[in-house]
Amino acid sequence: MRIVCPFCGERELGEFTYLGDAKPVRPVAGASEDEVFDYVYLRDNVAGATSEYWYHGGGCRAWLKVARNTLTHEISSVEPALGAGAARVGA
Amino acid sequence: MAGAQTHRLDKGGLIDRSASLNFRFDGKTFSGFQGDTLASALIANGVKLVGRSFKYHRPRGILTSGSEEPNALVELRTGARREPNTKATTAELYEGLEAASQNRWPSLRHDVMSVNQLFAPIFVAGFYYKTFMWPAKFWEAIYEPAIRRAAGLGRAAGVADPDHYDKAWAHCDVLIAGSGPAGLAAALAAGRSGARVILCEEDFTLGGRLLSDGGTIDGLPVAEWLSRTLAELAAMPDVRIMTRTTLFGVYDGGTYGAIERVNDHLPSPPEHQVRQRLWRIVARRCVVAAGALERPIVFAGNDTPGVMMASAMRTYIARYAAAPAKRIALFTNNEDGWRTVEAALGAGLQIAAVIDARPDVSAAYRSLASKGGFPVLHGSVSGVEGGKDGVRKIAVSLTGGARAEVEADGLAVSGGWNPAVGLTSYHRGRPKWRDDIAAFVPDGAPPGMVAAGAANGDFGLGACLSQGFAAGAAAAHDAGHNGKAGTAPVADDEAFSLTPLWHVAGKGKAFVDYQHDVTASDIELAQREGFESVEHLKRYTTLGMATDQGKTSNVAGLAIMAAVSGRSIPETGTTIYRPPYVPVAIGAFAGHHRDETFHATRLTPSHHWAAEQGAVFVDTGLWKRAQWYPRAGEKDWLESVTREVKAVRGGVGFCDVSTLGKIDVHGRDAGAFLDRVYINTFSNLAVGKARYGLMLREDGIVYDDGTTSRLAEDHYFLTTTTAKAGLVMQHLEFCRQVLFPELDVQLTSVSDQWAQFSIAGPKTRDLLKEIVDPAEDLSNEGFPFMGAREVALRGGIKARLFRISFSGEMAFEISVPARFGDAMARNLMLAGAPFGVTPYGTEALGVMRVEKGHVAGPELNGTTTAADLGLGKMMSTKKDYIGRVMAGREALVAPDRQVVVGIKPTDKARRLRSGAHIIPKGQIPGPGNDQGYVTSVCFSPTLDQWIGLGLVERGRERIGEVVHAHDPLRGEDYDVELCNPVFYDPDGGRQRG
Amino acid sequence: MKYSIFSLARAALSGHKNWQRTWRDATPKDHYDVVIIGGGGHGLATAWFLASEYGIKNVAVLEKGWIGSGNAGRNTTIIRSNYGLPGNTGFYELSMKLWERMEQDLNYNAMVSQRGVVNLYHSDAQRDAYARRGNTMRINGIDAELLDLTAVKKMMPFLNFDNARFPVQGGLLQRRGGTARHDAVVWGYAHAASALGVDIIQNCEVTGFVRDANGKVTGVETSRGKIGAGKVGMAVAGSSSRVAAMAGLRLPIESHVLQAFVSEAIKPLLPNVMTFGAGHFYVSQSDKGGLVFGGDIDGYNSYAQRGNMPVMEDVCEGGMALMPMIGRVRLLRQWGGIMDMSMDGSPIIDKSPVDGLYLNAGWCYGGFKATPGSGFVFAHLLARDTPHEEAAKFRLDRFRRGAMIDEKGQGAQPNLH
Amino acid sequence: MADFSWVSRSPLEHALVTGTHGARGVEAGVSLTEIRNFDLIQVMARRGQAAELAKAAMARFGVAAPDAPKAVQTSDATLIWSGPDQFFVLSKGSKHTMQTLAPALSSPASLSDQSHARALIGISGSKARIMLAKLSSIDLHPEVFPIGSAAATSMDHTSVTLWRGGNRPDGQALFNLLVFATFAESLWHTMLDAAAEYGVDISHSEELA
Repeated sequence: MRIVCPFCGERELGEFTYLGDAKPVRPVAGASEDEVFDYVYLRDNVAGATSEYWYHGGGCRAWLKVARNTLTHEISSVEPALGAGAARVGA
Repeated sequence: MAGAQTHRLDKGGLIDRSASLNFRFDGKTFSGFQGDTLASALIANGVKLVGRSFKYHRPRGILTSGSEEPNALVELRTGARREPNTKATTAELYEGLEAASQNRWPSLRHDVMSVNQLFAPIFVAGFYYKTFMWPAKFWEAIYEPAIRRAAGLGRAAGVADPDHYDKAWAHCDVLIAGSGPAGLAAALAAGRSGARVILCEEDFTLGGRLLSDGGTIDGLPVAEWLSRTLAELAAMPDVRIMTRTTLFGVYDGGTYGAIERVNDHLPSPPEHQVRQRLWRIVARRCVVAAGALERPIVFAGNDTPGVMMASAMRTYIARYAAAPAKRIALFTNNEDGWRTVEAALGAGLQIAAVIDARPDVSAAYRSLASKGGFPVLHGSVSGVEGGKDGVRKIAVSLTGGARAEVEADGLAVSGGWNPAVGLTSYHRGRPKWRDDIAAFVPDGAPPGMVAAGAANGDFGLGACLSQGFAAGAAAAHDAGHNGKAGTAPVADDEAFSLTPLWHVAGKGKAFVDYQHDVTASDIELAQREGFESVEHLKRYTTLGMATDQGKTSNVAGLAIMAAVSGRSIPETGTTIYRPPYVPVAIGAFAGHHRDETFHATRLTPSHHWAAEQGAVFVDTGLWKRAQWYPRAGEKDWLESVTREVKAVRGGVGFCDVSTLGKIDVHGRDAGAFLDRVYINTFSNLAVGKARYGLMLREDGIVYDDGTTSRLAEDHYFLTTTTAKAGLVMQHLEFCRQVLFPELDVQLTSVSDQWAQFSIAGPKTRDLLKEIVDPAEDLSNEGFPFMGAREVALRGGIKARLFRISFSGEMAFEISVPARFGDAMARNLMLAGAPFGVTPYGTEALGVMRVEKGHVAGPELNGTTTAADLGLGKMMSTKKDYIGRVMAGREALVAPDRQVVVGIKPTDKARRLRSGAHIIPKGQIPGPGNDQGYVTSVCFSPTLDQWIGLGLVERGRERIGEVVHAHDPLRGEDYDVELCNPVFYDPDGGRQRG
Repeated sequence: MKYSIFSLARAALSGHKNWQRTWRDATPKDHYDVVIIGGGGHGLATAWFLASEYGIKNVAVLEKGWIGSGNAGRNTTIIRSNYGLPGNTGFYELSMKLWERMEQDLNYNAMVSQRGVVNLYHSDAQRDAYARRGNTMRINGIDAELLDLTAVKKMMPFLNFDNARFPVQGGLLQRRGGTARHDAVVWGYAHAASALGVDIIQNCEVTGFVRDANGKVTGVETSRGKIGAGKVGMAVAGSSSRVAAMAGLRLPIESHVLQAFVSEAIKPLLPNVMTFGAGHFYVSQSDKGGLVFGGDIDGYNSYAQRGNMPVMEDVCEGGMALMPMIGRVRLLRQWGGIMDMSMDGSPIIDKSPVDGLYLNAGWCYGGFKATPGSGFVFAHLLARDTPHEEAAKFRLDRFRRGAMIDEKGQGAQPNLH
Repeated sequence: MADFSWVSRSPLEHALVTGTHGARGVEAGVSLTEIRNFDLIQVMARRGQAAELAKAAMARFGVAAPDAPKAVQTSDATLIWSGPDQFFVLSKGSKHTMQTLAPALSSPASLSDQSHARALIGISGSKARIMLAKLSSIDLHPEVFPIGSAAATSMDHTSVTLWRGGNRPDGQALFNLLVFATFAESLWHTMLDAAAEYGVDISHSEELA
């Protein structure tokens, strides 16, 4: 598998570490145990198109959101996590 | 002296007759020529018997001339370089080559295990599932060892491989597999278009079937066209031709695996060179021009030595000038097989007969037969007479029912051709059936890949050239190269008329999978027993699981299954194709990652100094850390470690702790950020102060701990454990970039920037005063416990000083830029000499942390909560942080959890061991009363006994209770007392003093 | 048909024309007491135990392809019961005991070979962890031995003891561990279950659940029509999330690819099963002679049933580091299976929140060794509606309660288990 | 009370043996030169401060700092991209230090001293590219990785910063490699193994060229 890092360009799989589904959003402070449980433990585990977090730890250390198909391993898009390249957002 | 090459043809071939090479096979010396394979050289010497089959130990000869060979497997080389199951058909001959036949005893000609053939009526497919069950114990004792000894093929060397391997990356626009007409045409087109091209050819000579089959291209004899084409390609700087290189697999994103046999054609690799190299090739496009494999026809006696694929036979004749037989019969069901007759006649060999299963033979070949004076028999081969020494007579069932016999010493067989559909199918694609050629052809391929020529089912030379050329041009275009490709090479297409024929019924064993001895009747039996799915068929009979991966057997096998189960071949389908395309040495996949270079090694800044001191090193992750510093006369590690501990507790010592992860946390929101990742609060930490912090995973379990200091308003210096350094960095980056992108935080690893030493013991301050600039105030008031700030050192460099203690002693940690780490160790020795300074290693460090009751790796085991570790009070109730909510789940706050407690044997002389379990006193150990275990132990010089920490159910409520340490693995049982985990200076006076 | 050496000899005389199908090729009936989704080892074992232990014979096993086409047919065939945490320890030992009598139970030779499993250790910390685990095993009545370096050298003199990056210091041995012929396990259960009346229905893919007005599952929709069921059990590890989703359930499971490899067949080289403690590599040698080996999962969600090169290299590096004598042995085949990776690395055998639907899932890469035990306790659950005592901790709600069974201590990060 | 001498010791000091290594009787195909005396400062833009940092860097160095994987040569430093929002300032020892850069850059950026955290190796020679292909998964073809290209990548599972400097006087490409100090010796040996078949010329230099 090769992932096109939006910062570094196309790199081989060995430079990246997988975290998991990018869909669950961390509940805000004060969320219930049930909400946090859902976030931490339950997965759609989709067979098909998914969005996932990958870490370019062997390269620029950016966290990336990778749109990938779990049936074919084909990657359709890669974008930086919100805070990767945050120096460019409005202060 | 080597025997005469009795079967070497007088002229022709691509061998170098001026370079004679001696070699040995089964102890006998032969000679061959440069350019021979072991197989061609054996053929040239008239050797027919080369191996024994897997199950029945049947005598076998050479069947093919390529990597699909199922029979002619040898142990190549000797000693540590012995390579079992090496295909004689691809092994290049070199001076002094040694090969031995395998799977036979005592000799190839007289193999005792061939008695298995007598039991053949019982040893049918799957027989072992039905027997060997009684008595149950006999399986491991009797049956299995016997089966294992009989099974297997060659013998591995059994000692370390002395050769080296490496791995490399390559990148191109267009990757081409195969250098036959399609591959070369593709390379021409892509290269001319301006693309970067890599062409891999598994053979040592370029040309593929062109080398054997001849013909005319662009009006030129093939040999001339070939040399012109290779010259043109060689002149293109971005076209790379790799011979002895097999493309074996395709992985995601256009990554391909290839194996280059760099030096297998030599007795051993030259100095500094590798035996083989694994290539990871990244290609935008790939043209598979891997050709097709001729397939056998299944008939009784088809495994007799001397029965050979027709195309292989003409390869041996044309390319190697070696005659597999002198009087040859051909059994074919297609036009292509006849080319072997032409080749044989051209070489002056005799044709005994052609047995053609088709209703019609072309006029051209009919006239060839009459000119050559040999009969054309319409029908099929129904049996072969012969044995170890080869074919003698061939029985023919003629169309219409009559029988005939043909005397011959070789039988060429052509059942048609199977495109090499492996590469195109490795992404679980299933090839599709083409009726006109009665073969499976690629049906789609992994992204970026296309098959051309014979690999795509188009066998004619003209078609191969034009398809290959078009594929190469298109691939270059897709990769963004649009240079002028010029015109495609032109040649005529040969006729290819085929009447499918898979199996000729007859008496005697008819082999489908030669190597695994799977016969047509085995397939029928499998069907009878319900193993109709091709995957069941494969697994039940082992069809296609041999070292040739079914290249010669799979299609025939499933065709027979189709016939007996009344389905069509496409309905029956194929099994899943799996890489690698050819077997690849495990050593090549490892490359240089073996022995000491299995993984990288990290060295601390004072490593070489420690080595000079004679330190014993321990592996901690990738690190080498000084474990202890033995002194002359010390009888064991314990004595050294005890000395080091005493030296610290009584004076001063130092230890390189640079392996801790160190992270600079910068930014306006650095404090707020740390509040969210630690369970305790850091935003209120004063500049110039340090604090111990604990972080959880989001599931509420402890993740890591360490000391974090505030060096400036917007700058914290965070430390992690050695083990988790990289993972914590990744975790913090996740928090920063994904969870809390709104915060202004920058993270940098400074683990390698700083050499960090722990200096501990009552005389620490004395030592430091020697080395720190006198202007710095190191008094308890000027530098209180948990203080952290930059200081100047004598001699003009700056350091960071932290008043923190892991040992429980008055202690500091000092950081200097890493290149001064070595000097720091030397200067500490110098400065500390008057105080008896003692360097100590990780063992002494560990002893002191256990004495002090600090938790470490064995307690932070990924299942413990902060409260389990006795650190529950650190959990802030005033803020959100990672893991807070999940940490509150009922089972994680249950009162009966196993928590950290101190443990000491009631008998002070008793040694405590980690891993012993805790059982209530007076009870018989069982799953119901297994209340925990000892996590960490040490011999405490301070208490003069073994002590430890443990995780024990309700441990903290049971201080003082005597329980049982149960250690059946080591045959030990003894009483221990649960106690306060802080064995040493529980009030902490010493570290604050 | 009863298999024996005599039946084999008789068959040989008749040219093997009289053998019958190993299991009946059943056509689906309208209704079964229990329908099991998944014709792998677990599903078939469940059916057999339902019929043989619990007298429930009106059972169907539905398989979307051919039986054993999932992980039962693509694993590294290792059996062992060397687990360290309550919940796992007893269960895997139950399974081991069932392995030990499987062939006689089933009248089918699954080549259960107890030739020993050694987990090598390379550091004091690892030794201590194995000591803890081995003592747990002994306390639970399971055989375990802690080997020192001398013992390992004697048992496996071919390991790299001289110039290893991470020298071997010893190992944890379970002599009763070993291997079994994975396909034969499937066929054996199919053979025996079919003989007791269980319908094994291949090429029958479940496409949905039939629910009554209360939401209770009363059957399944399949590619071969609707089939009614008193209870439906799913044993489809690798696809659990997909099947559960048809009932509207989300599970604490991710699907990951685990690769495995086999070498060319060679004469006996390795006496036992072993795992490298300083890298990702475990290996045994099959009766046919191939080295069967594997390592870590690829580490990303996948249903593709194939992996990538970095892991393949990583595994071979581990192998070469451990025993550089395999350098010239050739890797013959590489394949990938879909692992039901749960959030704590341990399985789930429980009633689902949907009435009438029962879960057998989350086996991670440990499903093969669990086959008989899983079948036994799942049959118990289906028959009695209460968990078997040895599976009492494999509850679905343990994650919600915080009662994880996390042998590796990696938390809710399935690719690290 | 003696003043202590603070001898700076390179992480490669032990492993690096000047002279030739590997294949003999051929002209060395790979030259490896360690540069020992340099300052390396990591500059990380604060949140939302990319534009300010760009301005400040332009003012300080006279060229735009790289915001893509490039290495930019200034009159007295090399600015090497090291990740989103960050770059290295590499200069001769004591040229651009934390102290000298902070006034100019610390408002829009955080600075971190990495001078001791890396070893710096120059790699050239006719076989440099083919040797690097054994260690690096990235494409170093002259058209893909021309002069001025940089990459944050891994070699042998070890994080490195690799960039292509100006050609050597003999026209050969020069690759520069920053490797973490504690990994340096290990990667050095790996590199020697990879290069041995081509013949290696080994040297070190105190100063950045």
